[in-house]
Amino acid sequence: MEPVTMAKAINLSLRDALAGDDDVLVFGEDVGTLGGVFRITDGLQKAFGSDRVFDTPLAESAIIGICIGLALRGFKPVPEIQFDGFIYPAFDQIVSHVAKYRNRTGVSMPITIRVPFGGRIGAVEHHSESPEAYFTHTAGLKVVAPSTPGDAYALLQSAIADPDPVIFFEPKARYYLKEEIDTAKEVPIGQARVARGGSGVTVIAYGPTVGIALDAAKAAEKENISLEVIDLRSLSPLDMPTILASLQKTHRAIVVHEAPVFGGFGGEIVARIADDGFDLLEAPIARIGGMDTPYPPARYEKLYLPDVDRILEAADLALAYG
Amino acid sequence: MEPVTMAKAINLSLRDALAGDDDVLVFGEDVGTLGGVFRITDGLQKAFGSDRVFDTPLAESAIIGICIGLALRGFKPVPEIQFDGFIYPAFDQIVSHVAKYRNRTGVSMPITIRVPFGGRIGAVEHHSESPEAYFTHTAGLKVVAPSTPGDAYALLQSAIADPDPVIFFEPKARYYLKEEIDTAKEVPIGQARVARGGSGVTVIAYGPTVGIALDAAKAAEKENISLEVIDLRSLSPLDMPTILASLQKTHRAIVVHEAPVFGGFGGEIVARIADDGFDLLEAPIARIGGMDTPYPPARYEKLYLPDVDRILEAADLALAYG
Amino acid sequence: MADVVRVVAADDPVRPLFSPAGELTADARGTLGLSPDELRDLYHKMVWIRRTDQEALNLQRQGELGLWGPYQGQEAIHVGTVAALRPTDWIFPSYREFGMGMCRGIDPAEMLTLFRGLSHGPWDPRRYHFAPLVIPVASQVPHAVGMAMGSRFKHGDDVVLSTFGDGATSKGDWHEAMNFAGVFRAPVVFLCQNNRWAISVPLAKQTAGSIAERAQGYGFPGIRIDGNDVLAVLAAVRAAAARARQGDGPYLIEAMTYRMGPHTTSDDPTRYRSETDLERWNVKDPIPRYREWLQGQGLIDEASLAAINREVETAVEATRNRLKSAPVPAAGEAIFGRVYQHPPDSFLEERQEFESSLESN
Amino acid sequence: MADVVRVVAADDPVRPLFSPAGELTADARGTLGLSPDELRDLYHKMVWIRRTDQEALNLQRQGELGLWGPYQGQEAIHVGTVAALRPTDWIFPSYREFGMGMCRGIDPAEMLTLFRGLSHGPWDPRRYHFAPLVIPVASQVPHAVGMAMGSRFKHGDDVVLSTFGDGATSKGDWHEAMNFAGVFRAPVVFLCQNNRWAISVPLAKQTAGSIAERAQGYGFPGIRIDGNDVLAVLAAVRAAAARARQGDGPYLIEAMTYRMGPHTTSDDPTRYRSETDLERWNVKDPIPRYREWLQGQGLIDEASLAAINREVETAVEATRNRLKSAPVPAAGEAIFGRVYQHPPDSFLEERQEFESSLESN
Ligand SMILES: Cc1ncc(C[n+]2csc(CCOP(=O)(O)OP(=O)(O)O)c2C)c(N)n1
Ligand SMILES: Cc1ncc(C[n+]2csc(CCOP(=O)(O)OP(=O)(O)O)c2C)c(N)n1
Ligand SMILES: [Mg+2]
Ligand SMILES: [Mg+2]
Repeated sequence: MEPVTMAKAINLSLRDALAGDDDVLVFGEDVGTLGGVFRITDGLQKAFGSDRVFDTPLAESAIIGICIGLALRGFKPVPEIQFDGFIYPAFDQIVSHVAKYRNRTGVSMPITIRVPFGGRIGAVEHHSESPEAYFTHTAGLKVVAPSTPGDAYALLQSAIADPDPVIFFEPKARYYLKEEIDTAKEVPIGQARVARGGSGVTVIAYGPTVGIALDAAKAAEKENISLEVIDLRSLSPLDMPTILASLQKTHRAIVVHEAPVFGGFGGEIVARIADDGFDLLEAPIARIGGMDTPYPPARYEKLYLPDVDRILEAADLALAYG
Repeated sequence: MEPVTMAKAINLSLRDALAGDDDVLVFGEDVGTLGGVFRITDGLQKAFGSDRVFDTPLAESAIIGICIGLALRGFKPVPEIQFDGFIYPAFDQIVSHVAKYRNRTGVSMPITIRVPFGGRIGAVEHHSESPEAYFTHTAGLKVVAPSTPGDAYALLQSAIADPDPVIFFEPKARYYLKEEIDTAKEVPIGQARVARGGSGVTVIAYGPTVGIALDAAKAAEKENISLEVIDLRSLSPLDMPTILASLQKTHRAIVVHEAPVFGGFGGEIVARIADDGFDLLEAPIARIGGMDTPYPPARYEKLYLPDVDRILEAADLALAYG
Repeated sequence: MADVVRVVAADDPVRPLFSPAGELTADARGTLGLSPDELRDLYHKMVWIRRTDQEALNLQRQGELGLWGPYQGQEAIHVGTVAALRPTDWIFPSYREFGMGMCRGIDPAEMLTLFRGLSHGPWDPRRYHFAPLVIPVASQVPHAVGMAMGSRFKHGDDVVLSTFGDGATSKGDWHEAMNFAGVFRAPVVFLCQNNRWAISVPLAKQTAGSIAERAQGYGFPGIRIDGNDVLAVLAAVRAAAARARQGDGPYLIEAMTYRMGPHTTSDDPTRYRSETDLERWNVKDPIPRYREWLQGQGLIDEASLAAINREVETAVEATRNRLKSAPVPAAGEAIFGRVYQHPPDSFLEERQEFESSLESN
Repeated sequence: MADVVRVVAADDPVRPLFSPAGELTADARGTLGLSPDELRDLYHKMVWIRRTDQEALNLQRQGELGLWGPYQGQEAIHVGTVAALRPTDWIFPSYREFGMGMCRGIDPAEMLTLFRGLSHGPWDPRRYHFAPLVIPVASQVPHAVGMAMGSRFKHGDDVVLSTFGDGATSKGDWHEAMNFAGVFRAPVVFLCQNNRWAISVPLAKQTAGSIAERAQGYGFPGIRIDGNDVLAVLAAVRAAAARARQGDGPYLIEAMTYRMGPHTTSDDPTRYRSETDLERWNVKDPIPRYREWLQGQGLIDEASLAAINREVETAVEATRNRLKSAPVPAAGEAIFGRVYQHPPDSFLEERQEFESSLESN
């Protein structure tokens, strides 16, 4: 297969899901005629008709709210939230219903909420948010974030097939990166991958920061520093065995995400390592993330976001520690 | 002064704030004529009139949304969200506006959002939530949670006087505990207190779990185990100096909150200690919290929530570690 | 600029049944086509659900329930609505529609486990086509619309009933759902139980406008009717449901009624409303009113009334007994059992740990 | 049951100014009382904001702006609205009301820093009584209502204008705000700029109902007007504002217009709409239309038109130069500077660290 972008891989995955199961529905703002503001749903309405792929009025709470009724009816809704910053109006429906409806009724909620997330696209306010921690802390949800076209394809297949609700975060800055993909490969929810083997320091990343971590690993190599990069893929559940296996080798870790550090998902990762891996640790775990401020104007985002230098510095500190 | 309940202390604090500053407004569902479902605003409408203390229609997003316009006009809005579980519909207004409006415009937003929170009151669904982690991770907000009548009085004074937005979590299970209070005492935002001195293990708690932690400390004493209990009071900002000072003595810590552990605020506390206090730590830090499930039916809440036994067990483990 | 979808009278099979004041016309009452048994059954059900309501109140006072939200005064709506629908038509209730659930055949003792703190909603909604009681106000309205959209997509011939209070109409979710319903021409009947209070907030402080008239703004008709007349409710819901079933889209019924009891057992209405208001509504109490009508029509006699009362007493006693003897589910199952269909390993470990800690205590 | 607050004609000073089709009547046009200079100024402003819009589009293409959302076609609303209000009346815009901000006296070069990625909203809203451009659709509407409630509480004689698109009317926040405004009789004028598109979603898929008619459901009047006639907009907003100012509460104006350009520079409208639609609206372009009217009235001649064009060109060039030479704020200040008025110590430390890391690089 030709190399495809992540955008295309997600499009293919939606297409295959729609083709494979009549109960899959794709909807949201501008996903029909336009094919989505990122063209992720391009051509789907034409292929599957407007009862399967449709535009909705501009109302995120209802976009998620209708999923409950559709799921009760046997559908597998795959709504799109247009941008990370516009998921907040749907927060009540997600937290009070999507996450809790099965617990309340015993009826499964096979809902996959797609959300382009993260920054580095030079956008105006509310278009570069990293809200994943709000959802990882919400029991009843599963939360995933691929970093490559192949994983995006496969993980979306897993998410749609999963009988439980999944928040599917798409790193929009990586939409146009290309890769050959194997649509037969399976990526179950809950499995991290070692994106690059190494022995000095473990760098734990997901979604948009995986690329940065890999760049850092390449740069470090030149200085004879070996970084192992773990791409979590799945945030909740979190694949602790893969993380701890890496720590067995490196005894040092760095966590990297775009969201502000304070109260971010990195805290959970560190707290788990510091518990399950207490005796393994030979240095404090640095968390590298956005500043503890609202996302800045575009001109400043490169300074705000994690970058190779900050990872390298943290790696140096970790290795020098003790 | 007679001992007063926390409910009464908050009522007095609102009363004094309303009396001291004409720009303070108190509003929300049922806060006027009824005086609030917990009677926290009892008598305030009578005393200050219905332009200062008023009932609103049933709409949490608007209750918070109007605060922005009121603050731009020079008011200091003190809205009430009736229960923890009903703050989610206002999430967008809080995250996208209350937290970010000053950053956007330079105009301060002296808004204090009061939220009764936590469980152990035998309630039906959505009335026992602990949503604090959603707000501690939101840059631009300050988040506090008192555990005693005196602190509730003083911290609310600080919150209302603060020119920045504050989420004020009230541990509703402790509303009716009594204490003598000193209305002259100041409790600045950002200062934890040592609720009980000790030397063996530091127990870090806030709001509803402070009482449990103190009970555990009393029980531990009988077994010659000394627990130091820190009542955070302020979650964001977090008073790391007080925490680290305690760790200097104990080298061991336990974090206790009612919210589910996964992705909870405890993760932030642990991650900070494991970083700033890496060399102090002699045992993993246990996090004790709600299960990683939606809040259960009332009959099961005691089993779901942190209790004295779980704290004692964790203390034993921490002391035995190594 | 003339592209407003106008709802014309021909589209509205409900309005002709009612006087401008929202009373079912004598003509319409005559053409309901209900048998005497069916008419008596409506009465029987209202008495049954009221008696169960009172019993629940008692059980709460005795500490057998943690909370109770009485629906006294709203029985005509509960009973009339269910009678107007097919059993396969979905109902999406708010939290006060216990009586509707009973009329749908759910065991009240089972439903009461919710108020006993044993469950969040024990029945399978798909079995009764009755969604769970939902507490966050208005949040269930989009669920109903989703179900109705699904019905259309599946070419089903069922319709959906979405019910909510006057307070709920102030919420954003209510609006978004109404608008979706209009756009997707979803087969849904919206039923506002306007009982004039949202806890302590009276209707006049809830909105300055008219709830029924809002429908127009979403492209479908609405009407305000007497919600204390079981036949009026039945007639309105039936006609609106038939319209939806034949593909003509949503309808909004605002049924005027009164919350005769407190908001819940935690509430003290003396703090915010006067007895005189209540007395005014006592006169309109749906149960004596309907009884008198049945009697006037010669459809019910003292003997049948007594028989109904006896049957209801027996049923209520049986409910109480079933409730009290209901098993308490094991904690591990109650807390962890239904969260995920595919629980992650870490979740299963947490459950395991929890369960062994229980055993060790 | 007859407790609906009916808005009667006497309450509505706007409707008599308009034909049923929403056109300003000739009579009403005659009584606006604007001087020839004022009438010419409306034209001047429309030309100025359109030329600035075009310039911004160019600047975006040249990479000087990250994004631009053109308002071409909506100038009559931008200019007419501001002209109808007092400078102390607050305006709460959505993101497309750049032209309104210009009319309020905010330097367009300063406003453009937002689209240049240098700020989230650089001006002090209190100085211009012009709230920041707000991106989450409809979320600004409750802010406007809060300000209007505040005006009432402070016995101010100012009113608030809240503007939003057709898409915004589908949002829960819009509804909650409208209902609050009705209940609190807040002095606010709601102005829907119905430009028939929400990105790619046409009006017919946004709602099946009428936006203007929704006002009734909140207890105040609404009207649909021709939004491509600057005098119609001015007349409607002025009359509605006067009504609000005298304490009669909110009003909803639905101004029909058309988004002639793409949604933003990221959008490609050829994917979802046809040229013919656009051509139909070209005919109603507010600028030539008003110019022809002015010419017909003998209020403007070729010389003044040329003078206006010259002035506008000069202004736009100056704007471009100011924008390009605008200083780039220091990163520490841009990222941390305005988050808190009382920043916590830990926050100041983080800023400090950030700033020293910049220096060390
Ligand atoms: C979103 C939300 N906010 C607040 C509450 C608390 N609350 C429970 S019922 C109620 C009033 C509801 O009034 P209405 O919709 O008229 O229904 P009724 O109780 O009269 O049946 C309130 C404020 C809630 N359950 N959900
Ligand atoms: C809450 C929210 N959801 C989605 C978006 C993305 N978005 C930006 S503008 C827009 C359409 C808005 O349409 P309308 O309200 O008619 O205003 P117009 O753009 O026509 O001026 C959408 C969907 C947003 N900004 N906010
Ligand atoms: Mg009510
Ligand atoms: Mg529009």
